[in-house]
Amino acid sequence: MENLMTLWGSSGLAQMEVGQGIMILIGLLLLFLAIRKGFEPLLLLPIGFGGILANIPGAGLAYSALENALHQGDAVLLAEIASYLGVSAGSGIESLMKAFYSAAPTAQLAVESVVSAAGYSDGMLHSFYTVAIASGVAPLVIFMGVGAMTDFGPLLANPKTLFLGAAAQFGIFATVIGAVGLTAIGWMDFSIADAAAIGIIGGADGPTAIYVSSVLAPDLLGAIAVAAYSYMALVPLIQPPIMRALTTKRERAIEMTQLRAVSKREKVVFPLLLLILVALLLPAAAPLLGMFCFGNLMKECGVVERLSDTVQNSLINITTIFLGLSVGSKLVADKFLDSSTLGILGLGIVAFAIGTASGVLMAKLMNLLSRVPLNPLIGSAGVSAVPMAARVSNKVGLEANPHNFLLMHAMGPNVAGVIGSAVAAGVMISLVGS
Amino acid sequence: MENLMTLWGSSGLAQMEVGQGIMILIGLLLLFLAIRKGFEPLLLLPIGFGGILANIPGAGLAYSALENALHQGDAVLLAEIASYLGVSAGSGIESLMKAFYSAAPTAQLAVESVVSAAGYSDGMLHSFYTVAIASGVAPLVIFMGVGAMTDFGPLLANPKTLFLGAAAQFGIFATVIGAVGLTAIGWMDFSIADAAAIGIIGGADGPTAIYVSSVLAPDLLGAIAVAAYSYMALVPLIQPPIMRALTTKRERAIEMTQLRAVSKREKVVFPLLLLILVALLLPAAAPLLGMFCFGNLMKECGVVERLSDTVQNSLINITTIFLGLSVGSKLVADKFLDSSTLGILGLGIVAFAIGTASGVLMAKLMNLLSRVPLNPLIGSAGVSAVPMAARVSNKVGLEANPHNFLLMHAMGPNVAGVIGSAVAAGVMISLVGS
Amino acid sequence: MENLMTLWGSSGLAQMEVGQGIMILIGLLLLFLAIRKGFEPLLLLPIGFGGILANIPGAGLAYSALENALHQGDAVLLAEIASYLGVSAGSGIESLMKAFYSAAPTAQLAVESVVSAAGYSDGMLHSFYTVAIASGVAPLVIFMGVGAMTDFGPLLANPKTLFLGAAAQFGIFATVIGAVGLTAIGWMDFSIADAAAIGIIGGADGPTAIYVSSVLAPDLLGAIAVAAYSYMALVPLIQPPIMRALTTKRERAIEMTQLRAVSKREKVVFPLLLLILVALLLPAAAPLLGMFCFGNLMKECGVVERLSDTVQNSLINITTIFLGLSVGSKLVADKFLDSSTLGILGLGIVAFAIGTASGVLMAKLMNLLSRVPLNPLIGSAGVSAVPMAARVSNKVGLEANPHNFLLMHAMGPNVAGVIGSAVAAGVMISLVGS
Amino acid sequence: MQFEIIYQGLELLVYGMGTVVLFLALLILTTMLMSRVIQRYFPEPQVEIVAAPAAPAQAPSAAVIDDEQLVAVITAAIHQHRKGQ
Amino acid sequence: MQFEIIYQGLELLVYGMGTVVLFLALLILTTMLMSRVIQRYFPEPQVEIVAAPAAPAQAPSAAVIDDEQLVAVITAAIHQHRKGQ
Amino acid sequence: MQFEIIYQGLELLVYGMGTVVLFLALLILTTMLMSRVIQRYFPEPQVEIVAAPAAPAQAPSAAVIDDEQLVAVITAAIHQHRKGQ
Ligand code: NA
Ligand code: NA
Ligand code: NA
Repeated sequence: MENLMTLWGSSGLAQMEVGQGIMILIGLLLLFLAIRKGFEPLLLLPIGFGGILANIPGAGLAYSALENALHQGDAVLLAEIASYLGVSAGSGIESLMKAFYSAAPTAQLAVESVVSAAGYSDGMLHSFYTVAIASGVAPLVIFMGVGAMTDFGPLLANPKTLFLGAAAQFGIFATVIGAVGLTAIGWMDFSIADAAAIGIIGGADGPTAIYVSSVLAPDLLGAIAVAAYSYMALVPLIQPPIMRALTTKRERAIEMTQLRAVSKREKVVFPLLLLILVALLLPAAAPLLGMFCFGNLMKECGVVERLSDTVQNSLINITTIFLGLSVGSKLVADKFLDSSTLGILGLGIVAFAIGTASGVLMAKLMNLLSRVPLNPLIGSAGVSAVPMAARVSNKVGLEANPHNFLLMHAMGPNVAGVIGSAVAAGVMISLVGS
Repeated sequence: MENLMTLWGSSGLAQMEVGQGIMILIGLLLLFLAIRKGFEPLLLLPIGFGGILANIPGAGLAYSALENALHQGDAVLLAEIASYLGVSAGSGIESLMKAFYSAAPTAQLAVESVVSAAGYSDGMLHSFYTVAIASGVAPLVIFMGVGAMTDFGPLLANPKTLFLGAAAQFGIFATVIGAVGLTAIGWMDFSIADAAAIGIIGGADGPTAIYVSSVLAPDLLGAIAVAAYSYMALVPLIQPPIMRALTTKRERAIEMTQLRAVSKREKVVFPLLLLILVALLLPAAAPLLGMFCFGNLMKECGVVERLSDTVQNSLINITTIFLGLSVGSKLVADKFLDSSTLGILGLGIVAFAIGTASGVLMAKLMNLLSRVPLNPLIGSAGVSAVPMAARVSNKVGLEANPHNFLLMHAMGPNVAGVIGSAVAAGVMISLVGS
Repeated sequence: MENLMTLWGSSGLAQMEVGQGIMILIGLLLLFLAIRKGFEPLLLLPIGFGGILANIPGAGLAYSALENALHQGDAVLLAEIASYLGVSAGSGIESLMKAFYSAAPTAQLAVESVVSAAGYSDGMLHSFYTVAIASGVAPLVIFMGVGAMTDFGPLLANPKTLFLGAAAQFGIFATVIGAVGLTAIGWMDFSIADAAAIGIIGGADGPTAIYVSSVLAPDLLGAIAVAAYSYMALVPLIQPPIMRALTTKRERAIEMTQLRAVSKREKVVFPLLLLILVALLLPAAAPLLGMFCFGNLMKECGVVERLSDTVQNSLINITTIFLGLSVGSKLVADKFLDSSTLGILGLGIVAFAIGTASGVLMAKLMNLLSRVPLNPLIGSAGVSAVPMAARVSNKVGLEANPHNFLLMHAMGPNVAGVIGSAVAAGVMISLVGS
Repeated sequence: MQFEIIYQGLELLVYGMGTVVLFLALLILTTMLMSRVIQRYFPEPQVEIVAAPAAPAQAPSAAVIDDEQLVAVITAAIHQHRKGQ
Repeated sequence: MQFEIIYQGLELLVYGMGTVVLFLALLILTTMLMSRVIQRYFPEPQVEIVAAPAAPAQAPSAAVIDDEQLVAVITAAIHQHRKGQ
Repeated sequence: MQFEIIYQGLELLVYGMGTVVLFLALLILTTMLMSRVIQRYFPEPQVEIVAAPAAPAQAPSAAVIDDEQLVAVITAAIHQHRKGQ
């Protein structure tokens, strides 16, 4: 009979909280968007699934051993833990966790020992998060893979498009202002580090957003990653109205001159050039851009094809799976269901819109200053979201002029946007971090 | 001259103990079975090889740094360690290890520091075990791969066969009774947790057995894994006599109606349905079945084929190698050569036999209650051991009726058995664990 | 304004030291050699790139959290750290690090806690090094992959060529004498462990060299790995003059009898035979040779092809990337730019030359004692550097006699050299290690 | 003490086996319901026949053996057998 | 307190955006210089036309979608269009 | 102190080189014994010729270079050479 109570008491239904139910539905929604709507399925499928797993009542998959002990332990255990931390056992999980983080290392050790002796261990997703994201390694490996899949040819043929990639990052910083503004008027409560991490959504680059928020605002990582990937998938809906509003039909019909041939040698030297510039000027961006350049060099140098193949296939796939599940662990109800999440979602779409507009306007400005004609539609590709944004430029261009093929021209600002947001990430980490 | 003694003293021959010699022979036997007899070679080859490595005298590959220090350290070192642990240095390795595990965390830290300063480090296989199995990650990743290789079509076409998968798990619980019975009459000395871990051999599912014993009975893991995989390989020998004994020729000749068509959509929804049921009712089974459903969803959803491919190939292969070597680390002589191992091997085969019988008898019972004819031979496939057990059903069926193709009909209970034993694993962990 | 100073102060140019600039140039040189000259690009490309990353001023990618705190922390932080370690804050980074390593474990814990609270964390390359090399796992996995790519057929057809592989290891031990000699006359300051690690360069086997130096001389690992791989790439330049000088034209023209057929069964049994010998005689070589034999058994047994494929492809490629970057972390200026590096480079090439000569001379000696003719050119292949050295034997042989195809004959001593240097590594670790 | 552990074992048997059966029974019910809903309200234009050409679940016990040939042979045999009737 | 954080945000905007633009401007300059040096002093015999047959940068956002077909269609269209002129 | 380390080095030379030679000598003996036992008592029906068509051990130093072409050329050359005799 006692066992029956144990079983029922340990069942999900008996322990389910409203928030967990909502989060499971949100996880199912993400799966639906990924599978049926094709929203960045490589990331949103694992994230959504991880989100469901994280919210299984009583399973504690997203919690550390200590959190599991605090959630499920009996009064005796809680009292023992609280005594090591020098606080009262009844002060709530959150304040016990805070006391733990600020406790002396020997007290932490004692608590961990007690928790482990009581049979509590880290949840599966918590372990994945620790290894993949808290260490910073998974976003870096993804960035290496992205580097190995990137062709800088179009950028090298027309380097001025780097300015478009720069301009589109304005969305990032404008969003930072938005986030601190919401805080100043009291609607939200973001720190400057939170604001910086939220802004990076406007970089339209998943791994960069995850990397920056793992450093600056781990608690917001779930919402930021979901926003970043969702909006990247929504680029074909978000961008065209803005692009049309800011350009005349005539501008959209501008045909661009064919790109010049780019030699293999330039492609090999470019990642090294970028690396040296990063090394000299912006060390804080070195992990992200270093791995990116390394991946690209492996691809272009032609002598390590077996490494390049593995980086583009099994390594990036394995990393993507665990990255996605780890992000899902941050969709646990008591961290995600917070007014700040709504703020993040709202600010994120503003960031995308401003980035798109800035890119288009910069292209128009460059047209004023230079004789070489530039179709302003390729400016919107500067937000990155490779290769979706470049395709959107191409599609909107074709509407205005059926002979106008902008795809390759838009790939330049598109990959420039990746560099641009990694640079922005470096600046933020170096100015705001710690 | 001193060097010569060092070299000879450090050679294997000088340090070899009888148990190690026996275990090396057992390792060679496992390799022989894997290579020449085709006994589950993907697992038994790494396990056997790991078992040989673990028993190389003086190499200490399966020991932690502390165990290596206790085995090979001089009297001064042992005295220092013992003083930190507050016991006498002469009390033997086993009691020193016990004292270590129950020592205060600062004392543990001090001992580890002393051991490391003396130049001892974790053996290679011990590190593999810690990363792959003690963390729980390797069996879960394997289960994700298994999910990505499983087709639930036959099960969806005839869901009632899930009852066969349920019935066959009776072997698990009957074996638990056997194990506690042997303890009660004093032949063995199993705890209830040990008994539960042994019972799971009857689940005929390698990763489940390893996962459960890593949680409930790590010391028995080697014997349990070897038994589980060996008996899975022996299914074509173990099952047919039982199947024939419990059925008439007429029953074995029953032809089953062709399975209905199953839509893609049902296959996509099924893993989510299973996940939700697990979340609501049995959180303790969430890690195993969650990863299983995740793998299956990746396979069926059709939008993340590159992830699904990697999960079914490089990821599961890499994990299998390290899982096997890690299991091998538990074949170290002083843990494996124990009367309990004989008990485990004996109980394991009983578990298989009872599971097989239960499945067949349940099929006969269902035939009494329903008009749709069911060939009782597919009941034995409910133990899992996919796809071996389903093939055995097919083969025995063909003997009785050369027009009787049971393979696809048996795949339903076969994959149901995987779910069934994962559920049983969850119940056991939640009732017995910690 | 303050921010501007922060940004400029955190830029690379402001923090660049001469040594870092030199090391970045050396990194670029390694990339040039790898890409344009084809010098072992699979390793030298990641090593060179890692070397550049390690020397980015201010990024601290190759430093631990504590080292980063000591390099970049303010006076208050340094004073706090120093007080825990019981030394004066002004005593310099190196002596603070030494104090840390010899401090009590609780003091270490306290320092780590302070450093982490101040926002410092392990650099990316430092983390890679810890996981991949300090744990010993990456060289072992590479060795498993090498085993899975090795064909022992030629060796089995003519086992006496194992003597050539033994003789060529004389280069290793002669170099040890050279290193201790340079120390004795005061030109260098190597310990006996350093000397052993330097000698292993003569083994002409990258993973063995990295494994041994990670155990015996981690500080010299960068220089040793660079020397080992560079000289392996230079084998076609280093060996031929020595081979020609030690042989007559007539000897070089000797044609060898065709190799006998080797059965599958012999190939399966050989790795087990080698494993048993290692287990009985040289446990210290068990990790390296154990993984090597495991890889080879997976390849030859024929029943685990999917594992063998993964070991030879994605697993070895992934490991190679992180191994290379990790080695690069040891090219950080304050560790690499040292007179000892020049000594290591000089001794390394001597080791290769002596090994080559020993192999050739041993072949001539064997010709004196046996009737079966042996072309002394295959002796040089005994240094390993598979398959480069065997090809050099073939090429020099063809010069002397255009009908003389030595490639397959040279593969025997070539793979024997791999076994030989792994044995030498085992002896050194067991005699010199701690 | 000896009876204690037997009692624990029996408890495990009852609750464990009970949970397994209940859980799988619930899974049967919900699966049938799910299939019916999908077949009625979300039918797919193209369906696939499970019985014959679908490859069986491969290797959940990590023993990956190619069943496709076997299935092909069986399928061919079934077809011939039916034709003959 | 409220103005403090707005001030911090503005600082981040100025220094951040400034660094991004400066860094990319420097990258443009050095890239153009590099290309010119290579084209003049280290020319390659065989070159590849970027505009048409080169496959675009695939999937930096980890969304790997096959663009080759699209490129082929576009290339064909361009050729036809030019022929028509 | 200076002689101490030289002495240690010499010791390492003697014991190290000695072990390498002894170990490989033992390996030769046991390998020959093993081959003889297998050839006599467990012969295989089909054997493979090592000298010519077998691909050489590839890339133990992680430098994977395709030797097959080279082997093909050599094999062809040997055949021609033999024909010519
Ligand atoms: Na961007
Ligand atoms: Na089962
Ligand atoms: Na060697």
